Amino acid sequence: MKYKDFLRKDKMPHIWCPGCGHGMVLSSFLRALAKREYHPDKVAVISGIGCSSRASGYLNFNTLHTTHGRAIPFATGIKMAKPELKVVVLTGDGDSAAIGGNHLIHAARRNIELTVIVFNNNIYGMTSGQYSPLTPHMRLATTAPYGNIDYPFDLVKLAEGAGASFVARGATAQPRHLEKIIGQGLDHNGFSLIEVITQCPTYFGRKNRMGSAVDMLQWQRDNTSTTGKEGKIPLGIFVQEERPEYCANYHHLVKTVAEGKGSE
Amino acid sequence: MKYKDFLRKDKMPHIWCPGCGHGMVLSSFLRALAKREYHPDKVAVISGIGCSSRASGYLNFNTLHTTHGRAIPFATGIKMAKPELKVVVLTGDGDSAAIGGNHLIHAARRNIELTVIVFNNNIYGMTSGQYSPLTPHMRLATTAPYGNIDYPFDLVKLAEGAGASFVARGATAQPRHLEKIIGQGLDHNGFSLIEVITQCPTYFGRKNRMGSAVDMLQWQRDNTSTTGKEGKIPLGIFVQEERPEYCANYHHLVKTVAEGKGSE
Amino acid sequence: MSKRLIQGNEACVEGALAAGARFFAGYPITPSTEIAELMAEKLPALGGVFMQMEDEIASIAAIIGASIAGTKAMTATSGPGFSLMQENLGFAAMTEVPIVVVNVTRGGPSTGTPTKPSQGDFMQARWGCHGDHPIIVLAPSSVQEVYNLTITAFNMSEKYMVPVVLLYDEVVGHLREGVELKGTAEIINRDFPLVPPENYRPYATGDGLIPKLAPFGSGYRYHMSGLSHDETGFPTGNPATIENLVVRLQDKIEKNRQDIIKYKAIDVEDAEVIFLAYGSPLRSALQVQKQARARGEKVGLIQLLTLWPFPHELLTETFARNNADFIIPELSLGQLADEASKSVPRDKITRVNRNDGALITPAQLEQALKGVR
Amino acid sequence: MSKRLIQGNEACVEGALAAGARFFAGYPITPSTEIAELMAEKLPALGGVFMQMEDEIASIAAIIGASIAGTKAMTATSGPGFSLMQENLGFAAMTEVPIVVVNVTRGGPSTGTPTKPSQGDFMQARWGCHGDHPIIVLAPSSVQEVYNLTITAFNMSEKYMVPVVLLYDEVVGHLREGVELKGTAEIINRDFPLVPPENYRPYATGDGLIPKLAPFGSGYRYHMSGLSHDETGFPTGNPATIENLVVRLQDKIEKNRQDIIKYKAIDVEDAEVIFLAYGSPLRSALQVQKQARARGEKVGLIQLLTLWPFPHELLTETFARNNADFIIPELSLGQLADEASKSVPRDKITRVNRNDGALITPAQLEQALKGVR
Amino acid sequence: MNNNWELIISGSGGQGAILAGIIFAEAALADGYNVIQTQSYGPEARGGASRSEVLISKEELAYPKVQQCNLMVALTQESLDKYGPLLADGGTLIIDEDIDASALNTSIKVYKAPIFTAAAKLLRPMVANVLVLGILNTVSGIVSMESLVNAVRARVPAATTDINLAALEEGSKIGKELSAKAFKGGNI
Amino acid sequence: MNNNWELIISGSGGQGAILAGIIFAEAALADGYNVIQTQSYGPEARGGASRSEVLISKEELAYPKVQQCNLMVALTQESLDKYGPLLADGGTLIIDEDIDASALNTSIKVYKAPIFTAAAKLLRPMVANVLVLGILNTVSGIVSMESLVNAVRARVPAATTDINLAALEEGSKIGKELSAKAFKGGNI
Amino acid sequence: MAGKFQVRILPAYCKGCGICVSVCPKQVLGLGKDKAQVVQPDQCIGCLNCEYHCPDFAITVTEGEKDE
Amino acid sequence: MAGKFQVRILPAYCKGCGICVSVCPKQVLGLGKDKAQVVQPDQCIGCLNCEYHCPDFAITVTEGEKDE
Ligand SMILES: Cc1ncc(C[n+]2csc(CCOP(=O)(O)OP(=O)(O)O)c2C)c(N)n1
Ligand SMILES: Cc1ncc(C[n+]2csc(CCOP(=O)(O)OP(=O)(O)O)c2C)c(N)n1
Ligand code: SF4
Ligand code: SF4
Ligand code: SF4
Ligand code: SF4
Ligand code: SF4
Ligand code: SF4
Ligand SMILES: [Mg+2]
Ligand SMILES: [Mg+2]
Repeated sequence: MKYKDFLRKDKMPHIWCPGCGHGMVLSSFLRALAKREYHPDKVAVISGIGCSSRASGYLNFNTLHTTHGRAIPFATGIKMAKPELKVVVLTGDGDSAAIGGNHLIHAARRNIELTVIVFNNNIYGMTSGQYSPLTPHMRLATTAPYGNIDYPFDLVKLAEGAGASFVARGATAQPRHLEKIIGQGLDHNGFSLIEVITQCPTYFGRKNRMGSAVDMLQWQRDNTSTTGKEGKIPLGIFVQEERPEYCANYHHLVKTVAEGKGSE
Repeated sequence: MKYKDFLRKDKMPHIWCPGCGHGMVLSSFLRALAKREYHPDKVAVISGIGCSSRASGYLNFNTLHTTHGRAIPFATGIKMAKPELKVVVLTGDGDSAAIGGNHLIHAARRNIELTVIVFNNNIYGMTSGQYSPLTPHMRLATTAPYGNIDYPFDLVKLAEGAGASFVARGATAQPRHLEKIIGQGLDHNGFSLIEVITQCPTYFGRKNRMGSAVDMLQWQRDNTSTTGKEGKIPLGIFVQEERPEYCANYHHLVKTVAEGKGSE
Repeated sequence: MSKRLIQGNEACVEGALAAGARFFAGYPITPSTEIAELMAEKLPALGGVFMQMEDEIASIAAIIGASIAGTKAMTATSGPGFSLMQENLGFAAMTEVPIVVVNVTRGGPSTGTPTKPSQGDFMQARWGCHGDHPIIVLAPSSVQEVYNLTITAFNMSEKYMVPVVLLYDEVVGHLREGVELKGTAEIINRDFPLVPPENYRPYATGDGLIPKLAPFGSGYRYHMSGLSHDETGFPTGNPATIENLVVRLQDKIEKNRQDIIKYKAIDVEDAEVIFLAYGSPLRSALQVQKQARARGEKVGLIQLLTLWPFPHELLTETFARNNADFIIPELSLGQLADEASKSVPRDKITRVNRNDGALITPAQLEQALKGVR
Repeated sequence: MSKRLIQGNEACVEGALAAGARFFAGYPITPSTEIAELMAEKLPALGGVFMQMEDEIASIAAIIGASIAGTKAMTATSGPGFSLMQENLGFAAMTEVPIVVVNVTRGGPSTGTPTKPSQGDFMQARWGCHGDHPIIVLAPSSVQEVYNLTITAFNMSEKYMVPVVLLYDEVVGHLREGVELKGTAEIINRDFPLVPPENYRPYATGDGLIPKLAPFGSGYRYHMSGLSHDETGFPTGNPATIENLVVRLQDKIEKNRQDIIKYKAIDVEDAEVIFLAYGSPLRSALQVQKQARARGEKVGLIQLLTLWPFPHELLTETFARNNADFIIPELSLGQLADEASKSVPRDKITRVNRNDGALITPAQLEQALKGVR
Repeated sequence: MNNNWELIISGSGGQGAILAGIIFAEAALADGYNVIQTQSYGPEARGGASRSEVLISKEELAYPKVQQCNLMVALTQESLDKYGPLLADGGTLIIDEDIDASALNTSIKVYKAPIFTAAAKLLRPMVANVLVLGILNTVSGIVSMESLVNAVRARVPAATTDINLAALEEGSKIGKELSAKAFKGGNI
Repeated sequence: MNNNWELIISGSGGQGAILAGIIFAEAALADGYNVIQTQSYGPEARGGASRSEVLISKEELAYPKVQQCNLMVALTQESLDKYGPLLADGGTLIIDEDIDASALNTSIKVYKAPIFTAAAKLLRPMVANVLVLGILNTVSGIVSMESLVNAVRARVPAATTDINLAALEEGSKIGKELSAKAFKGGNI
Repeated sequence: MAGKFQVRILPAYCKGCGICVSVCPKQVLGLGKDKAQVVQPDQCIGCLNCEYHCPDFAITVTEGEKDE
Repeated sequence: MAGKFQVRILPAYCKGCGICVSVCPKQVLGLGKDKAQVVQPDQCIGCLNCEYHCPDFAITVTEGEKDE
């Protein structure tokens, strides 16, 4: 199947603003998926609430649009009940790292096989431009009219600190690289987190005078590096570790108990 | 003042079981506090819910026993409203890392000056012995009768990943060391997290056949190291970084705005 | 069949497993914890899933997810955790995902008195989450009823595609009684769609009111959302569609009140005084009612097994017929009595309330009975 | 004084600042977000604190903390966030910490219809959290009332040491009207203890019902807990103490109903038909009532400003006197009408409900009026 | 025309219809009227037609939405198509000269003005919203020019005050011409 | 004595009073009685006196707590002091020989037995709770020995079945001696 | 003469953000009134930059003549 | 003869966990029936191990004779 065949054509065009990077993340994700042999019936895409979380509605899989911040535990329930499904979480920086931060770190800790793709536009897009836990220090937002005094998470470090076995970061300005790392995340037998730097020209861009989507992509090119250049935001895979996956562990426990070998 | 003078004598003896390490954490904390010049009126101790969180009730400060997992945001409100208070959070591994995990990482990220002491007994003591996010893999608990298939957080790494500017780990078996690192946490101008390995002989110990409190302390001595010995749980200070503190940042913002210098 | 001596919380687990539950996600809290502990022990042997989540929000999210994947799923909690579950409980109501949520109630408000019984969550069980939403709440008073009503909870949940709350107090949860674990209980499973995937519209209920939601992964690909949605499951801003949805969600419960509302009426026909109760106070009422009848007094008893939807027609009719006095004992400030006052005039209701963590005793109710007669 | 053209949400901010609020913690959500945004803009200049928290649970926790430290504090949210706040709302009720929580309501259940008005959280505002708990809920219908009642909310909160919920729908939140921002409003501040710290027992209310809680850091060291506690604030298992606490928490509101319950009654004396409403439907009712009177019809109107405690005595008396028909328009399935049915017989209530995101129009109410007459 | 105006200003997303409504309402408020301004929120707010409603009356206002629209400004064809039907018989409509209003009821008084050409002449097409207020006020005569000027000053970004005031004046001029034409029974 | 027993078994934290209550209730259930067993939860559960209540009746049981205790086992002085007053006139009490019951109403039939000495003889003091069931059942004659044995088997950890059954037998023996003494009117 | 690659833009999907224009190495694309347009079809080298960058799934680049 | 250090145990606080006994380098302490006791007062070297380890705030070690 070609990647565009995964779209629900009758729902297109999508609601995202002109130049919004969310569509670019989605397209990289779908290309990565198309290269692999998942049957659409065996893919479930779960999202929370936010512009980014609207992504699930455009995908012709089993799709679930949940409550704000809770996509991961919903996905966990689905995955544990039907481990044969490929379960992907599409979420925003607010959805995953603000209200949903706890679920993110706990899923990482458990090493449950979920592919979590964070659409990081450094802002709450859906609610019109408040700062998020990934808004850089002193940037502007509707709730930070004098500059954001918070310090942002480094989501890669946070996931790593939580014990994630696969952690990567891509950017919409690098769609091929992005497709590649999302693909590796999908292949990973365990929890994987892919942070994607994406642009919200409507709010983050406008508030911070970053110009058009084209300019924002240029900013990305100027300020990120896939080769670890000093002073740039690093892109790439930062953790890739094989360790027992949660569903597998559970399955093993079930077998042990069935064989009467469980400790009392 | 001597450290025992901080106790509310009329509430003693405390409710903790014989040999419970929570009293040892409390005593190290009070000794560290006694060495410093805080006036008891200027200290606020906030806790959540759990055996450990009962600690606040025994201390003759401004003390607040909140809801499960939420001590940190309550403390945040108090600190922001009265930055001149020394605000300390006493919490359990469940309270801080299970239900309260999100608040922990966000406070760390903001670098707000709270001293968070986590009484880590690897179990939910108050509710009688269920596993916690800090229960080691395959240990037993009432909700893990066949062994815990979850992987625990390394709380030090989690806090570090979240951006905490002070992170340390102590153990009840090392009360002098513990007192020292808690003291340095109290001195730190920013967010500080001190994880303390402590023993719950009643549940974690009994379920896992670890013997008496005395035996559990011996286990700590055998399995921890303040000098980074290979294969031991490291104790000590792992992060200690000076960076602008949140209340200070806010105060600075207020000044800027007052002077009309804020960006639009 | 011989009876087993088990606790209320254990009966809940047995009932859930008998009803076909194979997924439990929870977070420990007194006085519900035994349910999680027993599930942890029993589910693996049945190939089912037990998960301890990071909190109650994640717990209810996980069971909704599991149910969407086709597995009957449950969580158990108490007041503070139940409060945290409200948002996602509303999500399950809106998306029509069957789940069972057990709330073993303890003294409130807030952390309150965790080891003692209370009935202070009566109104919350109906109205705890935002927006008009459908819900069913069942309330056992004995260990046998816990077992039976847990099965009923799953059945109603699957039949009406709605979250069902099982509400019982700490005393019911912890007492041990002889229970018949009948293997014969009727088990209801949600309907599977009849149309082929191409024609499937998950929320098209046709003449009926209940959608047929195919489990994720079963070949029916569709979208579910907590946003107001149309029959296809996709978000809509169309006013008529939204109105229809909200009203249908209500109607699927309201139009099936007959089937959903369960109660026991004892000696009510000629009663001049009627006890109205559920949970542990019901047990005291039962004793006093029996004794009063034995003394020849015209005293009856209505035991509520379904709390919500609330049986107003029953009370209205009963009152219209008997013009009886009602005695309503509650471990709360009077939430049940307040609700009943929609159907029974306030001055015909005698309230017996207790909020101190102790039970309402038969002696208290004898007293109340004397006061009325 | 000249009027300013401002939105409901802006009036809320102005009211809060006028009442002395100097702390806001929140998490954005439509349709309440403007409140956070304006607070972010205005508080720093006043030396106050604005914080955007990681979620709504943290937001309400932070404002309770700030209030404990002596600062008047507020948060604002909408349905989903309000659901998440319930546990800590109960904590504030139990520990008697004054806070103001604004819920700008939108279509539910669940994520529902975020940009449209609804009144589906009417019952939740009273009963959303576990356990019997005290609470006050106020409901403005115009921008001026938003301003006035926000001040009242803070005043009542400080006077009765109780959380106060301000409930208004999206339309009231977003419409712009001319408002008088009177600087003269009476401002009430919580009482400071009179006894010296050595003799201080925070929850000893003496003859009154309201505790005097000293701000943290003010030299009064004491303990606060969501566990059932005694007068010293420490946990207790003593049944009588627990009972007293739960009952006092109720009484401090119930015994002050006269002061707390605010409403407007227009042309009610001789009315044969009475509109009962709040929020945006009130506005339609107001128009229709006026027009009907102009036509000489005996139509009256009761506007609720206080929703909880609910003014049952008012309705009971009014009905007893007038034997009027009531028309109750609501943007919900009928939560207000249901509550009113405790005081007005069901068959004397005409419900006008709308759940599609649109407003109830005057035309609809004219229709309903015709139906009744 | 009575003393109760129910005005709808509509246009596409970025055209400032909502701001125009607010400014007009503010001017009316200053002139002692009771006013209510509302706008449509919703998914459609992101792109698509946007709408600002203003009620102006000497009487107390209650219901906050337009019931009988008697005054309308439509900045695009799309918004006219969508909201035009709300205009009551005998109402007044102001549209750009390029817009086709032939579908409307003939009882409606239509003012066609070179709104965008005039705005473009001022070198800032985005001031069309304020320019149209000038027209609107001149043909309707609801508020005083003083109040309208004050309201513009108060509501537009400081950097754009001058250009907006210029637009307002230009609009008034156009409005006067149109009124004159209308008075003369010409084709407006 | 009628057919309704309201039994309280109390002791200190680790003594197994609650388990004893459960075993006895289970035996009664097997013998066709209606039974209810409850225990006190609460802060006091952590250390301090613990209490198990068992209601046994041929009638339907409703209220689940002891109202008129007519049968009591107290394993410690503390628990007797605390719960003794609940014992109704004419009730039966079983206590260790070291415990002082002189404060109680004289209508109460007191059986003093060497519970802990006997348990210690079995080398496992922790079986005192089951041993006392043997006494209790012999003096009260409520349940069949068969059901009691089954209940013990079902409820104690597998590794301790034998020792517990031995304790039960020892208890029954002591019980018989006491009953015999009582029958003879001796000092029990 | 058509080139080796065929670039199709779906106007119904295109929102005119201009990203494709900015990433095309060969100036194949240009921005019309609100929508992207293929302005120099022959120049296309099939690098797919435009398709991979388009946020709106509006572009399809295929190999081969238009007429096929 | 009393030693240089005075070890006091508050029986009301002591829960008999035995930790103090285990950490005393000089066998000064022993476990009585449910409570710790000072068994060899003279041996105390004032290292404070016992006080620092006691979970129950039951021990106070002071310098100087008992009689002071
Ligand atoms: C419980 C709850 N709180 C708040 C909201 C409001 N809300 C909706 S989306 C959102 C933020 C979305 O930000 P992000 O996840 O970064 O997605 P984006 O829109 O930027 O793609 C918020 C705060 C909500 N729907 N539910
Ligand atoms: C919302 C909520 N969920 C669950 C509980 C029940 N609960 C009380 S304490 C606790 C765990 C305590 O564990 P921890 O923080 O490790 O403290 P410990 O008792 O081990 O010292 C739990 C789950 C609660 N009180 N509130
Ligand atoms: S608001 Fe921002 S994130 Fe949302 S669709 Fe528009 S550009 Fe994208
Ligand atoms: S249960 Fe464990 S943690 Fe709690 S007091 Fe006892 S020993 Fe300490
Ligand atoms: S990138 Fe896509 S949406 Fe943007 S202008 Fe090009 S074709 Fe249109
Ligand atoms: S494929 Fe490459 S060359 Fe061809 S139009 Fe696209 S970006 Fe330009
Ligand atoms: S350590 Fe403390 S509590 Fe433990 S035995 Fe010694 S004195 Fe007693
Ligand atoms: S101070 Fe040292 S030597 Fe003295 S009793 Fe304590 S542990 Fe032993
Ligand atoms: Mg975002
Ligand atoms: Mg713990």
